[in-house]
Amino acid sequence: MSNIHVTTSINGDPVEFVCAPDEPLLDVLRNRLGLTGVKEGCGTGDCGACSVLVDGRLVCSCLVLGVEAEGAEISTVEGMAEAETLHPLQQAFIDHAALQCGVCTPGILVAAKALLAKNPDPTDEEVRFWLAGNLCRCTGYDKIVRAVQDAAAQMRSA
Amino acid sequence: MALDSNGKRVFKVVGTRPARPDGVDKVTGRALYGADVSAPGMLVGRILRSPHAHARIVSIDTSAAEAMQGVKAVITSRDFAVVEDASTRDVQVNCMADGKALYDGHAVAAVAATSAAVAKAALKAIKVIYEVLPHVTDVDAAMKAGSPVVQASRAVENVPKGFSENVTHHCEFGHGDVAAGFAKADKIVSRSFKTAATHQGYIEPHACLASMTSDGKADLWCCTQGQFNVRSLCASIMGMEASQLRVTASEIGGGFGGKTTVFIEPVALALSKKAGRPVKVVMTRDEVFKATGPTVSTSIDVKIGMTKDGRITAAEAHMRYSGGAFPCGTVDMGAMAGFAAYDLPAVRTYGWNALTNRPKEAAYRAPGAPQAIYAVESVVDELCQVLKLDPLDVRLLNAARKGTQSSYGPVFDDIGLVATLEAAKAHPHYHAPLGAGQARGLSCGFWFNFGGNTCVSLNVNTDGTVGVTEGNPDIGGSRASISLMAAEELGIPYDRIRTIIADTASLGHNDVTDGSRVTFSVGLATIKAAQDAIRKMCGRAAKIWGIDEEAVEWIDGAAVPAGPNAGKFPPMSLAEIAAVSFQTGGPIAGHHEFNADGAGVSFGVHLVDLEVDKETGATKILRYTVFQDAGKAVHPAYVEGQMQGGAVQGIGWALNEEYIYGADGRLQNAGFLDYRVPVASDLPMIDTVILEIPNPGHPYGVRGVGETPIVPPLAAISNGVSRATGVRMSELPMSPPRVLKAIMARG
Amino acid sequence: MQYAKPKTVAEAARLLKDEAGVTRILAGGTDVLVQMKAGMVEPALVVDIKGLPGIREIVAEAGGYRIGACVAGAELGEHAGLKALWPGVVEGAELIGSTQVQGRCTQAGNLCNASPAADSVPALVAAGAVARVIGPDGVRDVAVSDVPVGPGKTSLKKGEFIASIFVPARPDRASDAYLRFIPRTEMDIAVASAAVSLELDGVGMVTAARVALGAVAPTVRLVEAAGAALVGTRLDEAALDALSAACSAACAPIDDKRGTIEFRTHIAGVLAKRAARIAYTRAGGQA
Amino acid sequence: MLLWGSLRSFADGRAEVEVEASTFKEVLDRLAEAYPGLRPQIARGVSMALDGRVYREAWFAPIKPDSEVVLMPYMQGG
Repeated sequence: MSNIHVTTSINGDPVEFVCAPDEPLLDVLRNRLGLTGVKEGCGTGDCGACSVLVDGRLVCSCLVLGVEAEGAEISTVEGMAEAETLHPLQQAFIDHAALQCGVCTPGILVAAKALLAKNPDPTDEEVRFWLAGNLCRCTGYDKIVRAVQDAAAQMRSA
Repeated sequence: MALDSNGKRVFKVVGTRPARPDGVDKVTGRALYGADVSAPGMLVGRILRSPHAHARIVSIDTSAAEAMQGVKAVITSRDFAVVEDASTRDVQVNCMADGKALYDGHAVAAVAATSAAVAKAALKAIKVIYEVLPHVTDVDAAMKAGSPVVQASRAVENVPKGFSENVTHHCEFGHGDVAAGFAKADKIVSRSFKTAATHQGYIEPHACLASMTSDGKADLWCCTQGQFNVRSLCASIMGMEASQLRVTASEIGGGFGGKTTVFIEPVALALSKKAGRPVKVVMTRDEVFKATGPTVSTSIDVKIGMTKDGRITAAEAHMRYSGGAFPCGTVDMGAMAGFAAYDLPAVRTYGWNALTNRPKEAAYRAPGAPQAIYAVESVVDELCQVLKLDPLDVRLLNAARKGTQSSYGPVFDDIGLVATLEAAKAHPHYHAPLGAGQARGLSCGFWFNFGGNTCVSLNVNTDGTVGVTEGNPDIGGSRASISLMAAEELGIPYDRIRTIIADTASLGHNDVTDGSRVTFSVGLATIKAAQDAIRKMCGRAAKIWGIDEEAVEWIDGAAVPAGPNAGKFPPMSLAEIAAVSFQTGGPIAGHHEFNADGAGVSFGVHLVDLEVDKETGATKILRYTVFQDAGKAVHPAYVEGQMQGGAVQGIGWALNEEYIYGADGRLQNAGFLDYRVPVASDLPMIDTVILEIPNPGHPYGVRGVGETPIVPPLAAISNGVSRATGVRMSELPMSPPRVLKAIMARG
Repeated sequence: MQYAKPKTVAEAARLLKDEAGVTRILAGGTDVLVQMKAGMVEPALVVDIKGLPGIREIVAEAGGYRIGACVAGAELGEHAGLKALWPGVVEGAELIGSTQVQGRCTQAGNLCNASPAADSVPALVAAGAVARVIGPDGVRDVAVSDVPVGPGKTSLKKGEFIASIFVPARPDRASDAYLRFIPRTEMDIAVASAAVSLELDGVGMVTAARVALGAVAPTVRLVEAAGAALVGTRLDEAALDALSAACSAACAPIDDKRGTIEFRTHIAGVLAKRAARIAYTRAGGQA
Repeated sequence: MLLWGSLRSFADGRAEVEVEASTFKEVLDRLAEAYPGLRPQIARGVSMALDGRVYREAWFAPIKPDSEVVLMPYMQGG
């Protein structure tokens, strides 16, 4: 089993890596590229902690092979802030105490960003169903929903 | 210290909601959790686990694995020290089976290899010969004489005769003449309950990086609720001196009690020792479910007598808990907590623990209490239904208060139960109309809260900022609350303080982050350490002013002369004193270490509105309100967070979460797909009402908050479902098939 | 393991045929990667078919639609025309997994995974959908209902894979619906499910009905008696009761961690009733 | 002082016993002398509630003559 060379784009930057053909994108991001903001909670697509965008589409990076990143554009939590300026979702999560342990937070932020790109003015129910694949065990989701709604409102008025 | 018109302390920063110090790291992905660090030359550690619920390990042949290219170490139980202390030995044997595999997923060997692929192949190459033994996973079955014996000769001296050898522990609590009490009752309800084992379900799997060198020194990075406890356990299990092992706690991706002990850390150390290289071990999710510490599973009988006007005359409970394959004292907590909310003339609780072929129990938020209180609160609710009494009025009538002899012995000091019940009664939620097919459930909850060993250093920097060094991993925002208390005491802004969590070499021992102890104990130690630093700063000001140290006091972040006789000097702020500290005697630091007591018990009341789909048995939570006495809420947003998070874990426990074992004794649902924690779309907003009944044991009145909220949801939801369906529910979880079966049996 | 991403169907077919060991098709990967992670399958070759021409497109054809094998669930939900014509087919596909899984999962993959509980399959069966299969011997069309033959087993031969699924044209007053039961509101595998496809006449009388059930038998089951119970009715209570009874009678489920035989049998009838009402309303019937 | 129920069988069945002690440590020592059957449990760990306040380990917690003392199992949380 020889490794495969992959050329891709991550958070807007060109990236090359080699990976095993059966290696999940999650492992590539974490172990080969040092993007440990992408978290592994289950490895089977059941928790959403490893959420990233591939060509704008929200996916679990544990359910994508690294080799599938060839020619793709990938976005992770590490690419959300612009230099010193946090994304409105990131700031809202801090302001609303929408994280406790914080391990689900990167995945939820990436997922919420994808939601607001598609639907800038979601109902609470739409937020909850969109984020149903992102497990959070600390917050009971209440403050997460509020933070997403606050960020959405800010982004609409920006 | 300023007081308001009611004589309560007025706070400047405590009670505000500033941004948490670890917030930016966590929203940008920079925070480092257990699996996020690497070391040069690091190997991948993997663990081989028993596929059997109960089996004698006849032999383990590791030779083929050891011969594989890239395999650097293979270990079994032989690679650990001989441990004398029984409870530590249990932890060791839980980390690596010794002679017998006691549950599905029990570790039997481990490898360290140059890649995950090689490690995986090496596990396959290890040949284990098992002699499969009969198994038992049900607590009631395990207690019966003749049941398969999980471990022989583990019972303590107080276990009555006539049970299986699996029964390791017995306890009894209470006071008063129970028989006479029941004789006075107009109505007695007796009912038996069962609750399934649940898992804390933290999103971060256990992970650690161990590096041990040939001179016997080791460093261990791991996600844990208590690095000092990890050090104690690992040092014993490895036969090391504590000073040779430095443990650093990573950011922790949830614990809830489940990360208070060790599972993989000794294994990683043993692999690193043998391989002579750093070894990282990260559990997969199915390993987390199979081989970490779920809750006890229980079987409980409750009997309560009540007069027709709602006064409880006597109460009794028999509680049978199983903490898995090792002795477990959690039933003590259940038996003590079960009736804690009530002022009872006669009460008795009896508890037993039985061994089963399940993983060793670990703590989960208020360990032992949710199950017991679920059973008690269900029977109280049933009595209210039968006697047509308002369930809140009945609880108020019987509520424990200051001076009540608790069901577990001590007399209560200031407690917030009555205030909490009254707040619930006055709340619009309790009076909101219910739609057709909807019902309302409620329950009280209780937890003891603990203090414990605590050690804090507080360093005043020359630029007027302050570093607080504490030793308890922050699992819910405690660095923010510790900084708030330091700021309050010192009289400086919150953002001048940075609180960090020390490794085991940098600070004295701190107990595990458990028992809702951190904001209380570490906060108290921080306040004392700040006072220590303040004394020193007053001393420096006194020297500068040339007056007696006693003539200086600390007001609003500055040293000032105490009264007109002390002399007339302008106040010297903390920053001003710090700036000249090198010239006035050297660095300024405060310190405090103690074993904290007086944490102050905590009560909560939860209200839930729900509806049950009578054709499918599915329960939908419509509205949920948590009322809890938090003492002084230091950072209210994180107090709310504890209340909301605990409530939702309780909702999951009530409705869907359970360990499901097959007839073969193997765990059927070791993953988030079929171990069903609540998802966002299952829930409404969780409203919170914080009551602040000051804890007399803390200068700011702080009580523990984190555990009580998981207690009431079980019964609140069960009571709601029982009222919605007209059938009294008595088993958790109330999964749709179970509820539908009850509805159909009623006809 | 070898990974290949062929650019033509011929190349894909050849790769699959020539590999002596275990092969797997990679479309969305949401089942295959989980099975690989769990060690349930260790393929010698994975063929990623997402590079094949047209495989990610939905194309109008003969009044219906041809759905490429690599169209993700979320993309189906974003296709207005398909959603209007076959709303039940789309809602079945959209119920597979989380938003994240929706970004990857495919109907064809769901079908080939051959789980009795596959969410997208009952509505396809009720719709009379047809899979286009490509293999070493060329192209053949197979009824979707004939693809799965048992849990984890399909009728596809060595080297064959599904390139597209065709859902046919519909008369004006026709629609469908799919419902499943899960313990939570999301993230679960169906404990039981039902799809109902109806055609009505001008006065709201059911003229044709197909009912398919999931998770109550080794494969998704088309229940002809259940459809027959609705034909010639305006979906009155008696018809719905007959539907429910026919569905429950057709169940041959198992007891497992997700549900009991008793529960699944009961729920199948309940879901069929509810789905029939939705389909009827969507088709323009006045309930 | 009060003993929790399961200790009673090792203290001649009594729920309430009297010992001369001015600290928690003295309570434990006197109890172990008077009722050797309690020693295993004391070794495993006991907590003491003194006038309602729970002490888990504090040997030197002072006990006043009119204090209410309750012996309880050593408790742990999550």
